[in-house]
Amino acid sequence: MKRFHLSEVPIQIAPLRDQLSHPTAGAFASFEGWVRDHNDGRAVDGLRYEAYLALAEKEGERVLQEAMDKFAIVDARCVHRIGDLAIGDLAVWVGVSAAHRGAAFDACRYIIDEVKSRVPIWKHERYREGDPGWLHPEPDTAKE
Amino acid sequence: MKRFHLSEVPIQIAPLRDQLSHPTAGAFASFEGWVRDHNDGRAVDGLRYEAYLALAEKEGERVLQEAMDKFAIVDARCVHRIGDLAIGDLAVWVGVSAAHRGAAFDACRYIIDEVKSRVPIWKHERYREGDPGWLHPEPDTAKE
Amino acid sequence: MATVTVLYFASLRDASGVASERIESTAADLQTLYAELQSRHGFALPANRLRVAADGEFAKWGDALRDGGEIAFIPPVSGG
Amino acid sequence: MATVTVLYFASLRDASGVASERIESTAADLQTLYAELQSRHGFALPANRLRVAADGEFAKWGDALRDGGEIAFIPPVSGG
Repeated sequence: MKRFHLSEVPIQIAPLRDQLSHPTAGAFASFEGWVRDHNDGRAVDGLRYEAYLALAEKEGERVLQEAMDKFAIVDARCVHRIGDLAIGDLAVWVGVSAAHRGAAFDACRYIIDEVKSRVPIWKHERYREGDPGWLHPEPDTAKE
Repeated sequence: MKRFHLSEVPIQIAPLRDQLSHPTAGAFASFEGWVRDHNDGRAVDGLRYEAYLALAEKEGERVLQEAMDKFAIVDARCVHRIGDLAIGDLAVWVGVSAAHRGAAFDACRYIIDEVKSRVPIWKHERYREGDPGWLHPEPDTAKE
Repeated sequence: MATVTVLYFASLRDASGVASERIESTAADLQTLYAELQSRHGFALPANRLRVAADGEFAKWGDALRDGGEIAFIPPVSGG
Repeated sequence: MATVTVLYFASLRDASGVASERIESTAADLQTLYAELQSRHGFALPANRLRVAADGEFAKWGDALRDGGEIAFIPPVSGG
């Protein structure tokens, strides 16, 4: 079963969430990354995500499997958008169900942290003023 | 503005989530408590939540205000069901938007932890076998 | 002598058989009032596992009874 | 001499002007191949800020080029 997906179309949350429901799951934690109107003090008009598709899907799937192995969770999913996005659009969604909330929160946090630091996806921002550009963060600044 | 609500009818997530969107919010963390089919090793058929309404709404609102004060978040909401619920039903929903994900996760966790430990709401479980009963957890067992 | 309305929730309501009752009491404080009611209704929960509220706000066990006030004993909560 | 297909993403694609190219190289390993391509295309990113992949899996900079293989240099990622 695939738990990580790249999507060229807007992410539909409700069906993803429903895939995680289970009679033994009492806790559900989710994370959403939304496109902000600013970054590093610059006004952002919109952005585009590009991925190395084959490797991104493999590495994303590894992150989800690690979360399943490391935490006492029932199930987890992550979907990341690629293509053009506008301010307020949903860029990434993570959902985790578990018997208890501690594991659900910890696994959700783990998944988004690892996806952001390891999965080959790149963000291209268009600014209100100046040239657009690719974001290639230094390891210690990749905090948001 | 009220950020904490008790609801006698099923919680509608989408409009709550939409209330938290903001152009400066890049991160959204949410938590859901779902009714499980077991508790402490006993099979559960369903449950009922009862609240001391006037005080629960005040104390819930205080928890949300504390989260707004303690963490660098944009906004937050919490809705808790009261009345009869079936297995799989949504018992409580917490949502937090923030510029960055660390604060969103931390505030979301704070809100559900404090709501569960302080807000006067009680759970009455019906078991597959044996008498139903109210849950009055010891402080150090209130972990789920 | 004060007349107060006492609210019961969850297992305290099951034990007392009522959601609320009007009580005349000479109890000097809320702690003493709970002891009287615990004795009358056979509440299993000791006061140190409860919180107490007066007139819709959390109160202290040492607070005096206000004539006409509304008292609630808050068993350990289990929301979420 | 090996012939490989090199994939470029994000700022590396902008700098090279192509999404991929076929390269004949005598480079002993992937590190040396990147040095050659960095010199040709003027890539700003040093190898120590990149990862490298071969045939759809992460690889080591010391790995040799496989004739007919597909190489990708992975700039620092920024998903989420």
